[in-house]
Order: sequence, then structure tokens, then C-alpha cells
Amino acid sequence: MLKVSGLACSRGERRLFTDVGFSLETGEWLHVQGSNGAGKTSLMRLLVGLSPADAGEINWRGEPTPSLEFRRDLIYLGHHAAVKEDLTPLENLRLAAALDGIAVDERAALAALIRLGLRGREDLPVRVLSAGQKRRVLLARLLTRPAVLWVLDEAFNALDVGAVQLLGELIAEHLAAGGMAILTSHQPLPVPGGKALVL
Amino acid sequence: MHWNSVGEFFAMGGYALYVWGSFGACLVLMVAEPLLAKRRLNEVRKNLIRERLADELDHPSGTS
Amino acid sequence: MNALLATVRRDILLALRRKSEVLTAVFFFVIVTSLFPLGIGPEPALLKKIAPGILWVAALLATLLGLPRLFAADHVDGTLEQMALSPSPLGLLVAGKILAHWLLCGLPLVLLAPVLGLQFDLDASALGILTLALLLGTPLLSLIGAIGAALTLGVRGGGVLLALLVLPLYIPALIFGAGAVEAHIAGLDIGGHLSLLAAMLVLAAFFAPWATTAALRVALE
Amino acid sequence: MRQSIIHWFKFASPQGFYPLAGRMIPWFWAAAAIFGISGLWISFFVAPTDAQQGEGYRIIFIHVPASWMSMFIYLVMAFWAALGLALNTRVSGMMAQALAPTGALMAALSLWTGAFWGKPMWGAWWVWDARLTSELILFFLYLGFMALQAAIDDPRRADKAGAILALVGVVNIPIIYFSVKWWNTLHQGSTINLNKAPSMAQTMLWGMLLMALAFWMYSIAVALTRVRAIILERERHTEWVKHALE
Repeated sequence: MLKVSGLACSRGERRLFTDVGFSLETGEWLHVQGSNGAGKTSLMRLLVGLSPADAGEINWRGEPTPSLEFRRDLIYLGHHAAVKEDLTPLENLRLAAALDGIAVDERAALAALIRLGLRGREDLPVRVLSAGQKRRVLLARLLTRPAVLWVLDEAFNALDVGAVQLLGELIAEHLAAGGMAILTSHQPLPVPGGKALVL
Repeated sequence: MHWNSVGEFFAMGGYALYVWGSFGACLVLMVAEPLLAKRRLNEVRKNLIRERLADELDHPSGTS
Repeated sequence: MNALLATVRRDILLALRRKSEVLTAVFFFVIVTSLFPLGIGPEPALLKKIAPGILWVAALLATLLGLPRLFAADHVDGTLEQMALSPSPLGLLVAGKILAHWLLCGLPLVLLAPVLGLQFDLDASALGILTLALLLGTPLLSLIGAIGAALTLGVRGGGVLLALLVLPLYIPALIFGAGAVEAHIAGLDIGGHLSLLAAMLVLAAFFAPWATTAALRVALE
Repeated sequence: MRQSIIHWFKFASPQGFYPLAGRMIPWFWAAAAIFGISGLWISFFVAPTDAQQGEGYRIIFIHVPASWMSMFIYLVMAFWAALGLALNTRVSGMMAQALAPTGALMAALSLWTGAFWGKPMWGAWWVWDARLTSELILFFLYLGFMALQAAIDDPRRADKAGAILALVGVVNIPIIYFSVKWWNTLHQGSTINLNKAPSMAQTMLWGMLLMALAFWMYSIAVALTRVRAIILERERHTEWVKHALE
């Protein structure tokens, strides 16, 4: 489904990596590893189509990306909180879905928030939540947005033990249902299996 | 040729300030701009040559 | 289309949670227009003559005031990134954001202009023309301004740079907008002014979201 | 055919363009000098005194070419910018960046000479004449372009952002020009105009044309010099630069 070959990237004058290639099929996940500054985040941004590659090809379902179909199948969660501080978790979740052109009713949104352990926080402005809780609001999007490919950049940061466990479960469920995931981290992840890519 | 003397030429029929003010500014700018551009080029060149020299001193064998 | 409306709803909701940001531009408009008579003197004939120009320049600067925030907040918290990767076309979301900017920063000026015009001794028909011209012109300002806001996103000294980029492009809107009111006061036909203003609005509505989207993608790289 | 395409791509790379520009620059300087000297000779010694404006009209021989060049350079700049956006060629962005200061200089010259002509003719250094006003706005557009490029650190992003701005500007310039002209006629602007000032004798036209050619050659020569500097600055870590220096 996802085929990447010959990817190269430089930041300013510095070459980050050259000739990165891998392929991913349904039910598989990729663990991108590397020390600080190795270019993990750059690779993620390149894969999802935020920045152009110096060289190389990315194909999704046999078509070169970025395509509208790719964006429909993709969910990318990066370093940013990507939630609005002035809105409640519920509003954040539903408005984000609306922007994506997906209708998420209150029931589904509530269910997602409760699964992520935000019961009782649904109606507070996000600004009063802790960093870990903000992260959970963002992660709830994984449940409301049907996507095949999850690209999660340092998603396990700022999460407590319980949340790490939970996210591991979510990813495992997603893979079991025929999904794919690309994760970055410099620590072992609580998800079994997985291909490794070291930058 | 309708100028009877050099003085008349420079007087420009009473418009000396305006005519020479214009042509003078034009001359000054059009001399200054290429010089600045040239200086910028020379500056980069000089820095690069120094860098290359430093490289050679750093790797005396010539393998970089 | 739903995504566009959702963006408008979202931005308005956000603005209502932070009312001060919208109100700043409106207060600015009111205060600046009220300062001119104090600086120039209360002579009605003179005020009447300069009214269209002053109201338009003030409206121009007031819209400019809200522009740096148009994309900056979404850029900082990462929601802009999510928009760029959304299955909805980014151009549509951007159009929604521009529309929301106009509803929040442009429309209030249009509605206030007739009231402020009274300070300058404009009669009812001139006030009507002023409102109509602003109604056509302020969306144009939001559209052109959005391009500048996207280009200067995350750039050093963005706010001042934005003014430098955008104000020269505002000149045609100013000329035809203020010109319509002046022509009306002078007893001339104003059809030409308004139709040119409308033509520019159509042109901008077509091209500006596209250029803004391109600039945003560059800024996100 | 295939051969020639490869040939062109060679010059579209900084590596190929740098030495090519270096070889072309002296020729453009020579052409600028020849056109300039003959143009100046016509403007001072051949062209007759104008019946209405006396000798003051001779400013036209630099004012008009400077105005032409300021507009023309913006078009060329936008052309390079569009090319850079469409084909992703690196030299295009560098050319656009190299042209902007020269364009701004031409606009500044046009404004300066316009003021020096206006003082004796209109009795004021500045009159809100349609052409001068448009030129002033064009000058602002150049400043905006340069300021935007200077404010962005990443050269690739600077090129792209500048390109979008240049294209927006190029769409707007006719609109701005037209609206300023409209505004000017409504407010009963000045009746004498610098650009169609004298009853345009044949020799005057020739003088203007030669001066315009001189300005044109000058602009190319300066822009090429500047683009060489930009190429070296941006490519300083590449292997070819090390060999290209003497």
C-alpha cells in the first residue's frame, strides 16, 4: 500500500538522510528510530506531504502522493498540540472533524473522550487541562476519524503510564483491523511486532 | 550643435540645477550599484577561497 | 462547502471566546475617525470633503490590524498543519477563514460607517453610498490581506512587513471606494466606481484564496 | 532536439549559469557604454531645445528610460518567479532576487528625475500626477518584495514566497495603474506631462531609445553580477564551487 524509495532530505545546507526506502502493508507498522536531530520529524513531514523531498518517491495505493485520496486515508499527529485552547475537548473534536468534512455526532465524540480518560473534562476549556490531558484530546481524534494510515510523531511523549498503555492498545486494535502506523520514538514502544527504520 | 560655449552648456538655459541634478543622481547611482554588486561578489569569493585554504591545511594529504 | 462553513463557524466561535481581539479593530476604527475632526477643525464643508477618504483609510488600517492573527494562532498551535493535511481542500478552508475574518473585522466596520459618517456631516444618500462601497470593498481588503498574512506567516517582523506588502495593493480599493462617495457628493454618476469595485472583488475572490493557499503551503514546509 | 534540451538544462543549473554569466557580463557592459555614450550625445548635442520647456526637458532622456525599465524589470522578475514556481529551477529564484534591487533603483531614479523635472515645470517637487504616483507605488512593491525576501532565512522558502508576491504584484500593477489614472482625471490633474512633453522630434525619440537600450544593458550586467554573488552564497558548500573559484 505504502511504498517509499530513494527519499532524501536536507535542512538548509545539512544533509539529513539519503536513500530512505521502505514499504508498508495492511496490519504492519514502522518504528522510525534515530538520535536527536537525525531527521525523524523531517521524515514524517516529508511522508505526509507537508514538505517536499529533495529526491525520491512516495506511492500510496500505487499513486504518487500527495493526493486527495492519500489525505483521506491519513491521520498525522505531530509535536504540536493542534487543539484550540479556548474550546472544550468536545468542541475541539467535533470542529476538527467538521473541517475534515466528517460528521461526528455528540455520542461518538463523547465515547472517544471517555475512552481516553477525559470523563468530566468534556466541557472545560482545554486551556485549563494539563499537558498530558491536552495530548489525550488530540489522540481522541484517532477514534473519530476513520483513517488507514496513522503517522504519529513522538506521540508517546508527555503521556503517563496509563496513557502509554492505552495508546499502545489503540494502535494494536487499529493494526488488527487492517490499519497501518508509522511511529517515531527513541524508546521501545508498547506495540508488538513492527519493522524498524534507523536514521 | 546649439551650444555656443562650455559655460552655456553647463548653464542648460537656466535649468542647470534640475538637469544636472537628475543626470548627476543617475550617474552616482549607476556607478554605485555595480560597485556594490561587484564588492558583494568579491567578498563571497574571498571567503570561499579562504575556506578552501583552511580545508587544505586541515587535510594536508589532499584527500578531503 | 460544508468544510467552508465549518471553518467560518469555528473561527467565529473562537473569536467570541476572545472578544477583545475583534473589538480592538472596531474601537480603532471609531477612535481614528473621531480624531480627524479634532486635528483639522470642525468646519462642516471641509469635513464633508475629506470624510470618504478618512473613513476609507481608517477602515483599511482597521482591517490590517486583524490580519497578522488570521493564520498566526493556527500556525503556532499546529491546527494549520492539520488543515493542510485535511481531506477537505485547503483552498476551501482558507476561503472559510477569509470569510470569517471579513464577518468579524470587515462587516462591523460597514455597519458602523454610517454612524461615523454623521460626524462628518454626510447626508443620508451619501451615507448609503459609503455603506454600499464599504460592503463591496471590505471583503476585497480581507481577500488581499490574507495573501500578505500567509506570506509573512512566522516571519521576523511580520506585522510591519505585512503592512508594507498589503497597503500598496489596497490602493485601487481605496480609490474606487472613497471615489464613489466623493463622486456622489459632487453629483456625478457612481455606477462606474461601484461596478469596478465589484469586478475587483470577483477577481480577488477567485484568485486570492488560491494564492493564499500556495503561500501557506510554502510557510508550512 | 534532445541535445538542445540537455544544453538548456545545463545553463538552468547554478553550476552552468555561474561561468556563463561571468562570460556575458563584459559584453553587456560594452553594449551599455556604446548605447549610453551615443544616447547622451544625442540628448545633449543633437536634440534641439524644446520650444515650451527649454533645456529642462532633457531630463526626459533619463526619466523615461528609467520608468520603462522599472516596469519592465518587474515583469521580468515575475517571469523568473513564475518559472521558478512552475519548474522548480533554482536559478530562477536567484535571478528574481538579483533583479529586484536594480528595479527599485530604476523606480527611484524615475521618481527623482520626475521631481527635478516637476519643480521648474509645475513649481513643486511633487505633484500627484498619475504616472509619478504609479511609479511610487511600484517602488513600494519593490521594497515589499526585497523586505519579504530579506526577512525569510531559508532561501528556498524566500524564493517561493517572493515568487507568489511578484505574481500577485504583476496582476495588480495594471489595476493599480488604471485606478490611479482614473483617480487623477477625476481630480483634474496637471495638464502638461513629462512623458509626452515636447512635440517629440525624431531625434528625441532616438535619444530616448538609445538611452533605454543603455539602461537595459546596464540592468542585465548588474543583475548578472549580483546573481553570481547569490549563486556562490547559496552554493558555497557544494563541490563545484570549490573548483569554480580562481
